[in-house]
Amino acid sequence: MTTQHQPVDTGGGTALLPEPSIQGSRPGGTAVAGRSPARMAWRRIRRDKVTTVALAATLLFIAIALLAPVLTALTGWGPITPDNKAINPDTGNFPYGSLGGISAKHLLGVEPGTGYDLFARIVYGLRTSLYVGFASALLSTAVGVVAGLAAGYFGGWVDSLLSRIMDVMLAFPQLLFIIALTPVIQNALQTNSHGGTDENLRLLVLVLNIAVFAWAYTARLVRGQVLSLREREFVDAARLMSAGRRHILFRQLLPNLWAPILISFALAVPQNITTEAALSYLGVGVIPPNPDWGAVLSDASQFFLQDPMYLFVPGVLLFLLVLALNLLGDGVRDALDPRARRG
Amino acid sequence: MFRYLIRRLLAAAVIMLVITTITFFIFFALPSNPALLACGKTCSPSRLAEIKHSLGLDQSYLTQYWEFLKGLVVGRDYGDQSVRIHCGAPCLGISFQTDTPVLTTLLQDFPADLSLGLGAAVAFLILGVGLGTVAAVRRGRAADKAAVGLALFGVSVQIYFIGLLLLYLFVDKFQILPTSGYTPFTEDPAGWFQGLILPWSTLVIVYLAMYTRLTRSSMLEVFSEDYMRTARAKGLPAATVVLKHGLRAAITPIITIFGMDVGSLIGGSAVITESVFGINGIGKLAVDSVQNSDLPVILGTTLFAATFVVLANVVVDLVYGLVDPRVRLA
Amino acid sequence: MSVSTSPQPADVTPAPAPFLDVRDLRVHFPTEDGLVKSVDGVSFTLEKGRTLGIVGESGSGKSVTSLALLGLHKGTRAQVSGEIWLEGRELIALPEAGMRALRGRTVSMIFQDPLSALHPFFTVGSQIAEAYRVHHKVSKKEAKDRAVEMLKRVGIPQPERRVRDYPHQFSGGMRQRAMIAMSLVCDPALLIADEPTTALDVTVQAQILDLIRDLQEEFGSAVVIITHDLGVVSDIADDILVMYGGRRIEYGTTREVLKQPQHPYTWGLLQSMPHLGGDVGQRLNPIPGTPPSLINLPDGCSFHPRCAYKGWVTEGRCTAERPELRLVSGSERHLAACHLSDDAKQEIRGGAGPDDRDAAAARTAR
Amino acid sequence: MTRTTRTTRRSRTVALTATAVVIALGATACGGSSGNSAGGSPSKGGTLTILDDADFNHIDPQRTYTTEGSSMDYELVRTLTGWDETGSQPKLVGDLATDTGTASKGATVWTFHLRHGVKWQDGSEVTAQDVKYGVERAFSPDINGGPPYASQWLVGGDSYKGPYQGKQLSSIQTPDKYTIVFHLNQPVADFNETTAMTGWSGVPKAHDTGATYDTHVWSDGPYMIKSYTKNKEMVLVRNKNWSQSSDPIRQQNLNEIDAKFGQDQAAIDQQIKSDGGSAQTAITQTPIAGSDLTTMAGDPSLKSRYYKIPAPGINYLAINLNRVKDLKVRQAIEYAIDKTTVRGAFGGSAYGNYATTMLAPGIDGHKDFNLYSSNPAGDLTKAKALMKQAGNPKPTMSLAVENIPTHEHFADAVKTALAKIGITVNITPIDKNNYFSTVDNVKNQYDLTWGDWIADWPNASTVLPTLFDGRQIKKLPQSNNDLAYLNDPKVNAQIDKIGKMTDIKQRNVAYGELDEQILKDAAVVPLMYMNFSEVSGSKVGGVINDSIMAEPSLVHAYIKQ
Repeated sequence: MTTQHQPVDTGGGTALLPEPSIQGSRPGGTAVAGRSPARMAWRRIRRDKVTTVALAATLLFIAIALLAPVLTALTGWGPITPDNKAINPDTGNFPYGSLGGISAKHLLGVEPGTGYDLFARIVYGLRTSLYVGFASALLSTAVGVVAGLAAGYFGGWVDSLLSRIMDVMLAFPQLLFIIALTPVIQNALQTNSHGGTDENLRLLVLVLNIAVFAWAYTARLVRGQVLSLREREFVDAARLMSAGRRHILFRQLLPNLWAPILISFALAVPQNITTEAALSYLGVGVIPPNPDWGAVLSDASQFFLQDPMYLFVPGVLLFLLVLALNLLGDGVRDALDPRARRG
Repeated sequence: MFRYLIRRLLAAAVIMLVITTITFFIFFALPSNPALLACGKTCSPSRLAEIKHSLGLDQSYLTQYWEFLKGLVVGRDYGDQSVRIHCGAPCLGISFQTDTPVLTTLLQDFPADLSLGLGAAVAFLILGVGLGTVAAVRRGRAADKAAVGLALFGVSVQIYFIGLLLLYLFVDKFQILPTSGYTPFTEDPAGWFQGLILPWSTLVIVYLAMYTRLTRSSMLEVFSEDYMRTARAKGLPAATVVLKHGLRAAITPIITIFGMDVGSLIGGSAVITESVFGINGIGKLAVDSVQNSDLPVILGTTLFAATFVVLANVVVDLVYGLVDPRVRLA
Repeated sequence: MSVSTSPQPADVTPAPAPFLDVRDLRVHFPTEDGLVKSVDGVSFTLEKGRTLGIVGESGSGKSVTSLALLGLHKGTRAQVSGEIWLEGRELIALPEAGMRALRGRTVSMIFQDPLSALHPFFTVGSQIAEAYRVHHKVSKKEAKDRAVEMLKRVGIPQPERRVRDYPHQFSGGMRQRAMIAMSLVCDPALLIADEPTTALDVTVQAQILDLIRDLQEEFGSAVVIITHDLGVVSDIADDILVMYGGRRIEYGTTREVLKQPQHPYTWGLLQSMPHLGGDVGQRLNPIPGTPPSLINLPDGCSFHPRCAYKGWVTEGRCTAERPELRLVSGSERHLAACHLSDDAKQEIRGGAGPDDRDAAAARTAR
Repeated sequence: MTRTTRTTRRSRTVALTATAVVIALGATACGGSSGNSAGGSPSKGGTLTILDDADFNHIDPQRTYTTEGSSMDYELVRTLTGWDETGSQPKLVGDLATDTGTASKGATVWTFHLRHGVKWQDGSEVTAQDVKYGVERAFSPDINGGPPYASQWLVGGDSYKGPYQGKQLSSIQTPDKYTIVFHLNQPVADFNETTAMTGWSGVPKAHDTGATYDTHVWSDGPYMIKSYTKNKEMVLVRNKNWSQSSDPIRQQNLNEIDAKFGQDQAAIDQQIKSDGGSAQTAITQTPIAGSDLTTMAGDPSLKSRYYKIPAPGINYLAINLNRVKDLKVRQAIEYAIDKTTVRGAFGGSAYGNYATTMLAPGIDGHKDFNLYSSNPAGDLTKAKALMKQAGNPKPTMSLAVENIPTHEHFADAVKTALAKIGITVNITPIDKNNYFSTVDNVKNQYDLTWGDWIADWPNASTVLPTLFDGRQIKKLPQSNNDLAYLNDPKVNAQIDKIGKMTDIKQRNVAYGELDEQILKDAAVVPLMYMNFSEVSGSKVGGVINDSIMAEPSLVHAYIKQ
């Protein structure tokens, strides 16, 4: 999505008049004095039930990911410890028992073929998803903010060049390029000589690759915001006081940009998790035996007639994770940018 | 208008050149050796060198790039050993795998993407805009909550999960539909339709979500505009206010995104859908060619897709000029 | 201060029902931060052929009042109560369908910013024609002819050609003329003009006001003009209603209000406006401070935080007790809501120049 | 044999078979093949649909090197010799040639006489010159991808660059229209089995389209190309100039063969399994794998149209002798590997039998022996004892596999098994399409490398010398097939010695012993003798289990009316 819509609340009556006698602009006619925007935003988030639940769910997912070693220690099965007794070698290592081998030992059953404990795969796979999602969102937001600041503030040829690059980035058929680029970046970064693909390096490659195609959105957003901010008085004031560019950029502009930055970060995380899982699904993402939900789903798609649980468990969980993050992102946007309220 | 078009097309051409250059050099850095793959088992170094030469891979990247650009404009001939293969302009190269001009292959796959992309686009535009309008009008009520919920579902669900689920339900479990896939319309219209129902539905579920959200927020923004109040103040019925005055304005930003989406969809960006439903489109061709290190095809598919996106940009701008009288194309 | 305790002004209801009679109108918006009382107990009357000016700063509730007259709060979250009687019909209880039939035909409105109030994607002509066709069974052609005629009436040159133009192709003044043409296309009995000149150049402002006055004479409509500028209404209005914080603070004939303003806020409005005949060097005196929050109006007189004269009143009265809207002594229908005694007003206004006022302010304010 | 990797499924390639070997099908083999012999006389007419997930890499006969492509080619082109598989064992017969050829000068000169009256699709006669031209094509760098035998064995083949610049190869002589003589640079006793590969067929010079011949193959077989859109569809129709009387192998029962490519293999399997509509007359050439194999192999309703074809191939794990130098450790690995979990990863019992030798039963030279654990699940006690003798090292080893689920599961099984004897395994998954070009490059050496190998024809001569002649490592640094890096002078000498033998029986015995020697070195862990499983719709008849190509042979296929 390229446009950030900011519908104005329809309830507040007619447009405000410019009041020559009154200094500054009055926020919405209902300003509550003495509250910082951050605290107000936090108050809005807390008051929004859906967002609160989404936040709780996100924190739960993060906690599960962080506690993965503890949780798997409790069940006794790690993510790459096969249980050969749970699978039947005569049926192509298909799990014994019903529902994909769900038992007291294997809470979510086992993976056909390997006999890996699906629960352990899931909790460790969650780490992968969150790591790639958050790291790439951080990276793309950082790059996007710097590029957007530069383009918006300096204008001129810097803006032209950066905007053109953004256009090109956004014009690329992204998924196709990420698919094609993954082996290229991997190869460029790979230092070991054995010619194989390093599964941990691949995570970094995915983070880089996803960020490469995501920063332009943030940059565009920040650029627009800077363009409107730089016409405002306080920037002029700083300029008149002959403040350095760096000062103006990072001390004057950046603090006023945290809302759009946070919003684009919050919305980038679920998007990037989706991209990562899609890449793994297509077989160009995370390399097994590193656990990953997209890869599990890809594997499971081959068994979905015989062992639907194998598909459903990670499929539904991935849905819930992305849903929670999306709802949280929406909530953050609504809280920081009340004009874009859902209603 | 005409001059504007020329200027836009020139700008598009520049962007395409940049994309071409980047793609060319990125993909020739691919960690693979197409000559070795073509050589087959038990390949002696001298034979390998010959094949490299035959594929033109022994030249410097710059020379290869120049040849490629030249081929785009004037076409080129391949093979100095056996019978020469002519690749007419715009020549995107010859597949290492099949020895056919890449463009020929792309054009063969294109109808599948066209059917998949356009069919889905029509459906998700109509449904998304409809649903988004209803949601905006019934803001905060049950219908709105349902639409917002549906949109969130579509945004959050994984396209392959939905695809597999649909396959499981409609093909395997209840056997309502035959296996999905692409049959040319000219061959078997019924089969074309049946084979595409599930892929369309999958794309619609995902895109519908975006369009519902977009329409809803665009609509809400328009609702707050003064001219909407004017329309009501004139005594127009609510339906006219919403559907004529509201939608007319709200649809404009959606056109931009719709144009880009259609461009990238028919350019082959529905990779996952194609892969889940076994549709031989450009997206699947791209994935396969990456796996086969078929550089000319990788290059060709990405350029083909990018061309559609860039052209869609131009078309969107032109349409914008027609839709919004304030925009003057000069 | 709950709604129910707000004092009711002792309005005199005339024997024959007036053309427009607004009684205790309240428009409240529930928001996350609390109930916004945009309009809180406003009453006024208006006869045909007469003009009422509603004056106040932004946020004083004047525009919300005008939207209530058109019934445009129906179907929104706004809670509207009170009564609006128009030609013997009560509008607040009227269902949307009935209200719709009145809009544009009986009651019509001119909006503040004609650029944003006209739809950017439709031609001016079609927008005017549309307003006509809603209420009249005519062909497109007839409606278009009517649009041309109206454009001509509001003084747009070459109306046959301009009818096909889009709003952005019009100049600001022409746009407002077009807007007026649209609002008058059905010969409405009541015309509401919400800041009709604010967005326009000063030279154009006068033309538009003249136009409204001429057309009013021609059509015999009742007109409500909403403005923050007393200068605008001084020429055109018969009555003036001054609003502050969603309530009436002064209401009377134009002559009374302008000649004998009774409320410090009105004084402030007058003083912040340049006088044509005044001394060129004279300073304009803006009212200090900002309009109040409509969620938590100040206790007592809602103007007291900005009032320079609360020192003239018994200690604490202005901050504790809300002044009632009282009939000004010696006047038939001039109403004002201020604790200041007539003597005090006399003293403040009589001879007391701005310098003295400043001194008084210094004495009392902090 | 070569292994070409296919999209998502198992790799596989060409195979030819052995004359006389008893194919030990045993209890697990033997699906309900509906061979011609079983089902009465074939009916004529109808269209057979072939559903493959991907198009053939090549069907240009000189470039074909996959089982699917070769099998398809046999409907289009006739080779000098061929295999009659209607009997209980495959039998080498003359195809274009009247017989299986004559060897002279210690099997360095081979002469074939062509049948008279074999016609091209345009009615002109197939001549010895056409065959010579066809074989010569393979030398051109444009006609790449095919097997190496012609350039390896024909005198002057190392410097010949193909016929396109007007040069001919003088070691192929055509004394008359119907005689062709090959001069070889070494004795090749089984050369007439080599000539059953598709490359040893004719191409009429006038119809050679060079690199695009794949879609323009000129037919002298029962069917010819009507249309061929790469990666989409190939339609074959009857070749009116083909005559049954000149062809001892093929029949012409069908009106049309329609090969469609690009559907997901699982979808194809599902379609044919459900046997509705057009799927009734369809067959797939890509082997069923993974979960589908598991369920379909055991489905009684599929019994009559399920083809389980024992392939002359081996699935193995190579231990790099350069890196794992201690014999005791290698032997410990031989004992420690649990072949039951390994086989499970590849699809269970339907996938194949546990292997103890590199030569599969069915390959000339196969000798039945087992040097290590008699229990396929391994012998941990023995393995631990060997590790103890080696001084209980705790080595870390890299393991190269393809990055597909099957392989990852296999790698896990190896990792688990070796962890029990103190070996830590680092799994290195490699992009499946680049797998062999990566592991075959001597720059990339792993401690353990997965491999599979299908004999080009069922003779040990296409297995052991290719996989274990250590002198090839230097010669082919980018396509080294000796994944174990075995360079044992004893083995090399034995290979040379056997190569010169002209007595087939003597040769076979010697190959069997060589196999045993290699396993004594513990250079490889043989895992499974592979089967390939395919299904067809219920109306497809006449399918022969082609144990040479490891494909369902369609030469007698018909549609049941």
